[in-house]
Amino acid sequence: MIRSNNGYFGEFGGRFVPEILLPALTELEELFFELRDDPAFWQEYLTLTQEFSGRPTPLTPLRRLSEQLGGAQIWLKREDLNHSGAHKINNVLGQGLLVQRMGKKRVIAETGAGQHGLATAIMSAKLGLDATIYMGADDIERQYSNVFWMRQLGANVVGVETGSRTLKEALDEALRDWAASVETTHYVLGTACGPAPFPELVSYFQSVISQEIKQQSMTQIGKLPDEVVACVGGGSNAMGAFSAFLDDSEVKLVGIEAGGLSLEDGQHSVRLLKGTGEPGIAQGYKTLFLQNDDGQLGETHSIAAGLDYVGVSPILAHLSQTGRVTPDSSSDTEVTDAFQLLMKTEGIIPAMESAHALAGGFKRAKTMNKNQHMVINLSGRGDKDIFNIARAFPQRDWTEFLQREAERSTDQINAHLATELAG
Amino acid sequence: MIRSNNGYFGEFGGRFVPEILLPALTELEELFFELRDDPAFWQEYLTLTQEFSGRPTPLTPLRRLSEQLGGAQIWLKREDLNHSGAHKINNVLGQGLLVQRMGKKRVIAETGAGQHGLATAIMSAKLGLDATIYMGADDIERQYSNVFWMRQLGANVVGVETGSRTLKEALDEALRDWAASVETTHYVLGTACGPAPFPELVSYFQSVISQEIKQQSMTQIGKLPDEVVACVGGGSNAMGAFSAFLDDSEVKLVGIEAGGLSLEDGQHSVRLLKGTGEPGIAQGYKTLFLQNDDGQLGETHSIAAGLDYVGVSPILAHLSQTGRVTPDSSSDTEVTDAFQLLMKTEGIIPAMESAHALAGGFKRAKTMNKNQHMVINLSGRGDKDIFNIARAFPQRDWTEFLQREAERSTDQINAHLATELAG
Amino acid sequence: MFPKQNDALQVMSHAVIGFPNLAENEKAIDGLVAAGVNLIELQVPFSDPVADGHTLANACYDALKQGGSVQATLDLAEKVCANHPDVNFILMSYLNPLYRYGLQALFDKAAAVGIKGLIIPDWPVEEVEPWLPTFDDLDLSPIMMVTPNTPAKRVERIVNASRGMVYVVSRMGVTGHETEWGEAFEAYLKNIRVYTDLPLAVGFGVRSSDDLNAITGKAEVAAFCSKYIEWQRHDGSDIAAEKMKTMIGEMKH
Amino acid sequence: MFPKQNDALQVMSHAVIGFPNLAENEKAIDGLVAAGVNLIELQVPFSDPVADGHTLANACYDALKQGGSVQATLDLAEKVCANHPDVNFILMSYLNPLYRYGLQALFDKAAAVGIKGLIIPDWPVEEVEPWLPTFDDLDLSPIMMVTPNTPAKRVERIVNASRGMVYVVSRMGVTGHETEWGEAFEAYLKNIRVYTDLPLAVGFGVRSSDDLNAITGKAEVAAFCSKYIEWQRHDGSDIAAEKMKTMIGEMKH
Ligand SMILES: Cc1ncc(COP(=O)(O)O)c(C=O)c1O
Ligand SMILES: Cc1ncc(COP(=O)(O)O)c(C=O)c1O
Repeated sequence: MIRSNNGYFGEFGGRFVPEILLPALTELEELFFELRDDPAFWQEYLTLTQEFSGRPTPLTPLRRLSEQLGGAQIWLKREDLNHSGAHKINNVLGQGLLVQRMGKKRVIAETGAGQHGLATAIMSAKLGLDATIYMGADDIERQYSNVFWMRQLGANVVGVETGSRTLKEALDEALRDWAASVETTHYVLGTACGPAPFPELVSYFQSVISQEIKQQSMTQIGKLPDEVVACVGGGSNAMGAFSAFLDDSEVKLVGIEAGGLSLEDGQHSVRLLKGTGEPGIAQGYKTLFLQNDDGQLGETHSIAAGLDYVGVSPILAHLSQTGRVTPDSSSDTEVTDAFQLLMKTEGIIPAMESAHALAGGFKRAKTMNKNQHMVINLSGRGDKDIFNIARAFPQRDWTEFLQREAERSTDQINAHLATELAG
Repeated sequence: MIRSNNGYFGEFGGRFVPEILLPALTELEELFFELRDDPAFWQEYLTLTQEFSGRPTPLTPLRRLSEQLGGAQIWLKREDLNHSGAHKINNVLGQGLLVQRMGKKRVIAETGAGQHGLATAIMSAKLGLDATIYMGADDIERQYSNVFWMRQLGANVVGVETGSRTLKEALDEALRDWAASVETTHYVLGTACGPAPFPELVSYFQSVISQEIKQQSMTQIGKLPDEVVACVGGGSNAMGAFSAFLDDSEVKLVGIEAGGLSLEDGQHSVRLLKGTGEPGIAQGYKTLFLQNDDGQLGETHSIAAGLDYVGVSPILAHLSQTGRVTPDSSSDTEVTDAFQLLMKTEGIIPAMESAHALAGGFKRAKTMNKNQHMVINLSGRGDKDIFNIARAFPQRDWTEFLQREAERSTDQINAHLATELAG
Repeated sequence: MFPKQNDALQVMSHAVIGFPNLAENEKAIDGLVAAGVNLIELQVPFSDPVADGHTLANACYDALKQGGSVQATLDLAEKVCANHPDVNFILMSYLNPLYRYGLQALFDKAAAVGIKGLIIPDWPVEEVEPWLPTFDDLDLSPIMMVTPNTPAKRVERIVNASRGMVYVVSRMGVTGHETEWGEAFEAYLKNIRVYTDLPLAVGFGVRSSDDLNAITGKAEVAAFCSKYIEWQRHDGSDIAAEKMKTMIGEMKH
Repeated sequence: MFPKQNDALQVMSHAVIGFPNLAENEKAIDGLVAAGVNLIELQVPFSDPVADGHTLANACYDALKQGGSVQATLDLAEKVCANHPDVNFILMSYLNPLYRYGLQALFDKAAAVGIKGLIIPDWPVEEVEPWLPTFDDLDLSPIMMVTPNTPAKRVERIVNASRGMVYVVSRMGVTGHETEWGEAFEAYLKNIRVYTDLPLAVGFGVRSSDDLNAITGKAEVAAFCSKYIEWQRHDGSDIAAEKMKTMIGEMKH
């Protein structure tokens, strides 16, 4: 596992937050440093993820697809099979253990795709905590099903109406809440970003992914994979998939960012490639941010709400500077193609985020030979994104169904009101 | 594992199909009888479910909820964590292995909740088979998201407009297709019903559930559970959860049917309780059917599309006659209460079908003591049922979202059309 | 009386009891008899008619709403058997309505009212065999079905359990679609004749004079059912009977 | 000049550069000075103002659309420092815009145009300390923030890195909400005085004459910012200045 140098990874990382948040970060860091080398704590964490979330998740060979592409043997690490449908729950369950030890009774979280918010709402229900989830108003529309479930689970979902109304603003707003509530509230940061110790802490919990990949590769492939590929939003699933391989220089690590519509400003969320992100300090940490010359954070776009973020894990910023991680990107159309290819050839419905890793991975796999092995981290499942995916593949029968359902739902609400008025 | 006596379980079972279907059933039975005692075949099946679907699924302790109810310690068998979100995939993967051995290239299936259809579409994509799924037109509306995914996966979903437009008619229609296509097509029956060998064959594959429960109980509880509770639609998840315990008389086996709105005709889908189902012969087999004095199959109702079926596994009909399985039922309102209780106390979103087992199990658990252990089979997850569950818990913001989404979707389709016309 | 082997082709036709309604069934049957039909299936409507295509399935659903039932079928049978003593009426039903009525009671009653044969598509030969002595006692003929994919050994078993005639399902599938009557079909019939001297009734896909002509000389009976029910639905029972008469008149002999 | 310990309470107020627009900033500042304000924060608008409540955050978003930037802030500072040599102008900014400009260049330039102090809410003391020699050379005062939950040892470290005054965050949370000024607040200030003789500027939740009166005698500076920006937004800069004048006139001394 990578360790920070006093919160820094090379030139990136650090802890740039309003003074009021420092004690909580220090408390968290002390607790984390105390626990992370304690094998009993790791075992407690593993047991929780096993009992509750079904870990270890399998490593699935894509036999038909690999054959069809004609290159490397492709394997999927199945984080989509986690409870709640994505890798995000790993981190959240780990932080849940910390919250219990700190004795806090309330948590807050920011969420983009809603996946981290959903995981947080789940953990909060399980542990009996109050949860408030901040989510950009535009993301709420994009990922309404997750919002629906968060609310059903008892979480308070707050739509953030400022700025571009996506993840960046949700994170700002969560920090504002935290500034007022820090003594009783834990901030469950959802990715390997933000002020120290979050990048390190989130990567620590997510590293369970690569520890399993390593073991499974030895058993199922008989050796380490040649490449491990993951999509990069904030960077938590990528750090999860990469961590255990950092010292295995024969394993190439590839992070795929959201190439969006084009590499024009505002049309993508690529931060690690030349000419995209620039060093900056915001949202509590230093990393490569999409920003203008005045240091204002930029607009982003991705077909996947969970990749639509202006910053990136300082650890990945560092590792791509050192060359250990190879950054690449996939465009929206490459992503929808890969989405359909996986679905129709292997019967697995990927999250749009994960479909970026697929698109990037498939392209590379074709250039590899049949004796090589590639593991792609399938960070989440796509069936949670039905509205989103229906938008990517417009079909008349879906539209018509929505119209009928909207009518039925309106009738039902009206009937409900009528009963209440009468009663 | 229970074995039929020439296709019969006590007085139930058999094979009452048009002559044209007999050769295929015989072929299937012969293949099945040849394989089921072959440990290598079982291992092949286990490996497939492990690699592709994440088996074994965990046994999750419900600590907060058990404490709150104040009775037995409750554990959930997490079939919801299967790939595709329900136990249905177990059976389908098993049948997939048989299809490969038979060399058939096309499969058909009936589906109620859409869950079995989805599993079949997934298996077909994975194995490169053509799939046609028959689904009652009313069920299509109730479970549209599953239809959406089946189509995305490349399956041909055929809405059945006859009769009550639900599972029963879908099964009839699938049998009609099969009569015409039986030489090249395998009928992937979705539950432990239908003509021999299906009840036995489906139970065989689903028995992986109880084999795991048994092992996990010994490890996690230290002894066998006192009760195992499962919902009963066709009976496959119940047979899955019960099979390995049939000879352990100290383990009580409880099957929960859909009590619906009331026990009046047409308002429920209870077949195993006195005064509900009567012996009958239809849809290829003999069992307890909801029917009138003229032998016409009856109307059913359940809040859960997957339990809304007029017949029941002949094995369960037999086992409830012998007293080995205790039948019970939960009403729609008990079910929605249990649904919410699990969600808000343990952070797990159950399928509406599975919430019947919860409702029935929770009621019984309260009367048990703290040293007793109950395993409830959580046959599926609920997030696939968002439309359905939104209907059960009407909320204005969902209605409004649907209206906006329907408008957006219409605009998108129109824009799409405009581009095509222009292009 | 059932035909004998090598008799000229006869048309068997159909009534779904309760379709279009109970009152009309009797009139329609009179019309069929007047048109020259001597073999008539009286189908008990069923909620789940899995061997039938959409024409007969929809007729079943409608018939049930009109009060079609086992009892209504027996009542009608009693009348029409009395009115048309030269016509063979065959009870056609899925098993469950009969099973609920009580099989022994049903068979007794059916024989008593004058029913001559039984067609029960979801009742396999293994389950029928124990009832053969009863049927023979009652002079009630189980007309068993053979299908193109039935293995030779099983054909033998089925025809041995059949009485009166053997129902030859012309092709894969359910009722109500078209069939090709080529050499494969002739070979299929020949293989059945190896095991039986009973007359053969060909069903599924007999929908036109051309079909009848194609079967002439190959089998003794042609079941002209779905198409007749379509006529009944679209044109009413009177015109359906006229069309039947015209068609039978056009048959080669 | 910054006040000295135990000087009478002074009001510090605020401009967000570009809000409501660049032209109006200068006029608004003239108004503040005329109203008797001697300490004015010039806030560089930022896309992600995490320490600010909605009033200032929205002002930032609007200001950015009007061309607010680091450069615009320096340009304005140059003018207003020249026009109002007796007023202390303090550059308030989140770190990133300054970092992108280049910290050394920015500090040089700020000092050169007459800026006296710096408030950078997301720049922790550990990162500030290495710059203290530079600041002292430039006579640029880093005004560091202490918060109610800052541990004693860290208060000491922060005030030691502060120059000119110490910014005392009155309560948990962000700018723009109300605060209670009870005994706990006094004890809090007393604890800070243990470590420093610098004047204390109280910020967050100073929204009325009553608030000012409650602070009088306890601290030397009251930051009256969000509320002033609200006035500016709703009433325009002129009326906002008048209100400020009235309020300062009502202050107890
Ligand atoms: C399924 C899935 N994959 C990937 C991501 C991107 O986040 P990260 O880069 O932290 O893994 C998200 C974020 O919501 C997600 O939901
Ligand atoms: C989640 C779930 N549970 C239970 C059932 C009921 O079927 P069975 O009784 O065969 O388990 C279904 C059927 O679709 C289902 O989807």
